[in-house]
Amino acid sequence: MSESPSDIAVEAELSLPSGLTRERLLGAYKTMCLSRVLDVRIWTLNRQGKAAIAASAQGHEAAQLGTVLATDPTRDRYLIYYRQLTAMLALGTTPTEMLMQFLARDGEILSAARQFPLHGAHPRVDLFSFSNVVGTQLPQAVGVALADKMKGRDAVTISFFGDGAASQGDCHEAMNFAGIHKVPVVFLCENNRYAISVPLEQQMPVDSIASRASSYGIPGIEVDGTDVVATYEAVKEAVDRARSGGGASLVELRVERLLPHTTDDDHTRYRSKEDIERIASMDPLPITEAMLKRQGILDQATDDEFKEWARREVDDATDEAEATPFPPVGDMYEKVLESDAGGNSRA
Amino acid sequence: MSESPSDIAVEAELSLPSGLTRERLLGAYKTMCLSRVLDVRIWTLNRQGKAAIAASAQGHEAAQLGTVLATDPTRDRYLIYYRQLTAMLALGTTPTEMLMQFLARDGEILSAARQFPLHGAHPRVDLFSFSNVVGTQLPQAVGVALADKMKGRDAVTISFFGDGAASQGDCHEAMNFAGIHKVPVVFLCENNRYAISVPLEQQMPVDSIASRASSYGIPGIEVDGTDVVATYEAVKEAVDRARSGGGASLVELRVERLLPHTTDDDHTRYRSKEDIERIASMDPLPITEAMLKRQGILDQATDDEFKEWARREVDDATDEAEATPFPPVGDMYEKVLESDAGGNSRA
Amino acid sequence: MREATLVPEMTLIESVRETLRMEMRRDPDIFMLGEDIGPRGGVFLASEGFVDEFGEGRIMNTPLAESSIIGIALGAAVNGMRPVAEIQFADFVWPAINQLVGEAARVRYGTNGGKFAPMTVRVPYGGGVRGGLYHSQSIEVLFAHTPGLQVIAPATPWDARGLLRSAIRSNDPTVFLEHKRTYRLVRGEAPDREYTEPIGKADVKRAGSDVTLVTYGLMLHYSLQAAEMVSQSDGIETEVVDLRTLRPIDGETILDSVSQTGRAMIVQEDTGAVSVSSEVAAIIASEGFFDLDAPVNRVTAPEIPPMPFSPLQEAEYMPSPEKIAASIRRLAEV
Amino acid sequence: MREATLVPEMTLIESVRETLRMEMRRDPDIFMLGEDIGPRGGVFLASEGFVDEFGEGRIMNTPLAESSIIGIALGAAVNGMRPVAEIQFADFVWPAINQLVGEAARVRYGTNGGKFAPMTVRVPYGGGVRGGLYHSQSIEVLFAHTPGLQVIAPATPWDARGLLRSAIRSNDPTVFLEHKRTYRLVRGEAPDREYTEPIGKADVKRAGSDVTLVTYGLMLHYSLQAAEMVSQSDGIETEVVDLRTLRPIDGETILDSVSQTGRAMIVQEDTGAVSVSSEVAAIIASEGFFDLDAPVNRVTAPEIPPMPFSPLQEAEYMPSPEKIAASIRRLAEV
Ligand SMILES: Cc1ncc(C[n+]2csc(CCOP(=O)(O)OP(=O)(O)O)c2C)c(N)n1
Ligand SMILES: Cc1ncc(C[n+]2csc(CCOP(=O)(O)OP(=O)(O)O)c2C)c(N)n1
Ligand SMILES: [Mg+2]
Ligand SMILES: [Mg+2]
Repeated sequence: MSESPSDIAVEAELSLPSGLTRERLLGAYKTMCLSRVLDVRIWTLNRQGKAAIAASAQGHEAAQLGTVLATDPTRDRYLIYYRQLTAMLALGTTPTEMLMQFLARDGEILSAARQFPLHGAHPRVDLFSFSNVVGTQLPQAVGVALADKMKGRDAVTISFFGDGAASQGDCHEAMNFAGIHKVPVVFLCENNRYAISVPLEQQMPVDSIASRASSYGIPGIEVDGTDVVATYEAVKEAVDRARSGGGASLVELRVERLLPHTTDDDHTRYRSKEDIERIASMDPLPITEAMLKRQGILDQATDDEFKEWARREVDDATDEAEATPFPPVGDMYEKVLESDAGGNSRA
Repeated sequence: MSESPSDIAVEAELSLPSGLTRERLLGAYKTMCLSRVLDVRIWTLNRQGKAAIAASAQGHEAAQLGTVLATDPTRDRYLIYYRQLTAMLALGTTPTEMLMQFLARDGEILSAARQFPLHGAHPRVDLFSFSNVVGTQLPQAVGVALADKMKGRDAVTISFFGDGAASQGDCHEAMNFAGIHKVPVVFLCENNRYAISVPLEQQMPVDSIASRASSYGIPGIEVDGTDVVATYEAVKEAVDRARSGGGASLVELRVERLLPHTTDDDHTRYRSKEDIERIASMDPLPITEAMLKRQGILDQATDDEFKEWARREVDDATDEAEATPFPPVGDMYEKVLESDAGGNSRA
Repeated sequence: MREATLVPEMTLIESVRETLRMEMRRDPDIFMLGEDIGPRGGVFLASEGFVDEFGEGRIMNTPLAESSIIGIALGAAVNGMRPVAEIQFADFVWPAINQLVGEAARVRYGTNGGKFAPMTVRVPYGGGVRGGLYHSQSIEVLFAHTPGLQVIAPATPWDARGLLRSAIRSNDPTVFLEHKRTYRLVRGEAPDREYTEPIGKADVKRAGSDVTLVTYGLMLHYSLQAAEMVSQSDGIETEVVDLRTLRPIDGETILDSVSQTGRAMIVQEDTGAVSVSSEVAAIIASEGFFDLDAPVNRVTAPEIPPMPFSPLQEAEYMPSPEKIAASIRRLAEV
Repeated sequence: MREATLVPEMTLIESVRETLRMEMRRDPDIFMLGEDIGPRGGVFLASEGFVDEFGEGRIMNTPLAESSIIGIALGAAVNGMRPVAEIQFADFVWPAINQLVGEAARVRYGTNGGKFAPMTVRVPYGGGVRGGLYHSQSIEVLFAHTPGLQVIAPATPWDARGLLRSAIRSNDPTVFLEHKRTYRLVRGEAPDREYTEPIGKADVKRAGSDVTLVTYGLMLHYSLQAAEMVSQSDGIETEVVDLRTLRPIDGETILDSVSQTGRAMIVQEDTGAVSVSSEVAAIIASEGFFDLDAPVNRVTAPEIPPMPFSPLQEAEYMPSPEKIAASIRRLAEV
């Protein structure tokens, strides 16, 4: 029996993992488009001297979308780090809200512009990042999940981290405890093979972070993080396991960091020209676009529409954020402690 | 072909691993006898109010002897913790020198009685333990071995640690670095299944610490630490590997801690009666004695002689140590920095 | 706060245990975690018998990994629990500093109040117990310096109970320092009810008009002894101010006392350079300067690592009642 | 120390890089380790080009694991090497505290001199760089408190070179604090030879008879500006003492100056409670009391976590030349 292209597409469609509809996939792609336009804009704002610093999610979009799709934002919890721009959009944060972080404007939702972008706590989703200190979120995530287990709640905690964080002692301690107490946490590693300039082979003597799961008695799986469906499937399995009392998992998403570490970095100092050229082929946007078109989920008109929409959204958001003033100076003295009586914030 | 008992003994003798002669084994057993008598004496001195604290090596003797036999004290380095009483004796520390540590006497060799027993640096062997903070010696050992590698010296560093230390972030970081840079270190875990009162299953979700070696790209092996020959063999292989440029290894020696954690502890609070009774059968002294007798290496007269000798040695050492005064008070102000000029030790 | 109905005398460690038990009974969101706190009851027996009453779910033995103890406590705290973590000895708090000072202290501020961390970290500290360099440390400096933390160091069973209760009920991270030497040495009574003592308030433990002596922890007891000695021998009356809280430091009570006496000294077990004693001296030098008749005097440990295992050297290291008394006399004579 | 033959002006970061390079060339036992110090040259380019000159064996990129960076440096130091470790930002030194304060600081003492640790830990610190809560911290307090450590905080290229050389050549663990804001802001000349500056000695950077101002790091420059402002506007002459070393603190130089001026203030970027400024005030209050004509004054950051990302709030957080000048005026008037 010979297969025509449309047969293949149908077959692929039929094999979508449970919970992942064509509509959700299309929506995810739309968010990816938005994320990319926003990401480029932020970089531009930095070059214009308006945004002090930014870490880009370019290259990580499919990984983050696949992950968020596999969770339930109404009850799950997300401990992020600085690179989860796409995840935040997928969780309903608006482009204006994102830009106000980078521009440190009054009303910034996560930390009132006290912190770097993507740090603080979200007012609508249980998403947070207390600090910029790499790896600290891992034991914290275990504690968050432990509290849910203690209270008998069916929330699952997603702890995002990078390959760099995997070298920290905190990573070992967190996974070990999670393994012992079977807490409902998913350790979600976006492995882009670099901690700033340090390549994977100088970070660890093994190829796979997921393989370390066996040290902690938890399942570990390595997935192509440019494949949104494969990511969804792996994370979904881990989330379901956690939710049903099966404890922790480690999911490693292999991605490429398409840009330098942050706007302060210049990766030509430490990456070869060939490598930089090669990773362009790992861009999850064209990969996802092609996949969706092959499957008949996306047509060119819709694609154009998405991209146009994303540009408008980001333009509007930029205007709105730039029109917003910085926070009142006096606000900085508040909320050190619940009660600042006793001289704690006396200048 | 039927085997008589003496045939078996000869066969066992012939199978002694290279470098381990009958004479060395007998000498090791003699040191084990000394260690045991000394260990008991120290406990008694504590109960008499003379020694502030002691951690016992009882149960760990064969593991430590097998380890030391596999190394070369004239060039290798030993980072110990508080439980390596037997290893210290095997490395030529005298019973008097050991007792002066416990009694905090003037001239105490490791730290001038500034520190707990078994802490400080040895004047004759490159053996040291800077602190009592569990796990800190692991990255330090990697640094020590790295220096040897950098200088092209063929020394091997043995880093002793317990199962408890395996949970520390420092353990992960140390093994990871050692794996990346192939430094000549042997991670030597004396796994007695308890960190004070916390049993192994509350410390980690896996059965074997050695199995974690794969996370660090290094060989890991689990050995019966009551078997001095098996221990020797495993450690020797690891030492040879390190010395010949093959990098780090993890050797896990399974032992039982026959006494409470320290003289301050009461293990009946957390170990069952049956468990405490059961572990008596894991005492490496009778195990080694029986093995040596079976092999025709030890006869009863020699055994009696060893034990009598050990008692005399320890009696004499006790007298000598007790007759020694405490260190002069003023000495405590010295050696904070190389030059204490500038007010660093001003009171 | 001092009242008629008192419970019988108990030791400081008993008062800690009693308070933990009562709070655990009161609030199911409280749980304890730490090394050996389960069947062993903690190495100082602060949780003796707890695992039988509250179960392993609320009395969690942890692996030997201090950073995760605090990190996990922090995560649980921001998610509705009220953890009480035990660091077995203060000397082992260093691996946990990142999670405590770097993270927990800034959660409320860094999220603009979006999250907060109602967690208590109990830390047995201090020397005079033949602990040598690694079981004797005073570790208060960094915590007392850090905005976002509360730091408590009670010296009596009364204060330990009232302040531990305040710490556990507080919605901010609190480091609760228990001096190991006081555990069994110090006995005292306390009100027979669920009272609290206010965080951030010092307490005048002895009235006096000649010299103000500011102190905390074990040194309170040595200072009170010294105050009696100089009162009897020289008629010098020392006002002894027990800080009780090291962050925030109660400048008001200190300055009030100095305004009466005109002479100030600080006694602490920790080494002096860049320490709590420095801050108290600085507060007095800047805000109480015109009340002062004499230099501010400090009695502290010498600038060497704390503290030798050798018993005579250990004794030399610690400020003693005699040394404190000599200092009071010298200060009164200036 | 000030001499005729000077190398041309360079920035502070250039002076650090230059000194590291010269020391690396001089002594093959020196090696560097840290995150991104290899081909990237460090995030501040302190080791730019080093990997080409010295190779990967001496310029080691490490995994992202600060505790092991210091622990490994320590192990190598006691075994014949002279490691220079870089902590990428001061804010990330907390995971390494156990190895640095708990271990390295006590190696010599705890082994009665049997081992010692000739290691330097370079720590870029401080704010004013839009770094927010986790790229702006001043972390000197704990180090300055710890016996067994040396703590250096230079403010000029001259001092950075002379003191970094002293640190690397010292046989004790030294924390070398480089203020990030000074890296490119501050330029200066230096002697054209391998000179050292002494650890533990403050330096009078401006002479003056009215007020003694003690400071260090970036605040030296703001203080010098402030001193010029009040000199021109009010004729007040401020003596500016640059501590340069935070452990040990050079009390003598401070007290000498105060004995001339009778008025003392401290300016620091860090928060005030239990800090270096507290110690300086305490030294003056106890040893310089009779020279004082006015209360000791402190200009520090407010007691909130350092420091907001928002630019206006960041500016408000940092002591500015204007604020310092106002303080000098107030103090001179008392
Ligand atoms: C404890 C700590 N050390 C160093 C840094 C500086 N730093 C920021 S991001 C980073 C690399 C992180 O790499 P990775 O975890 O792989 O995340 P990625 O940026 O690649 O997504 C480093 C070293 C930090 N923030 N925290
Ligand atoms: C960092 C740290 N935490 C806690 C302690 C207190 N403590 C001393 S020994 C010990 C247990 C160590 O267990 P293990 O490593 O298995 O060694 P063992 O005593 O069983 O030989 C503990 C918790 C310590 N010394 N250091
Ligand atoms: Mg990465
Ligand atoms: Mg053990």
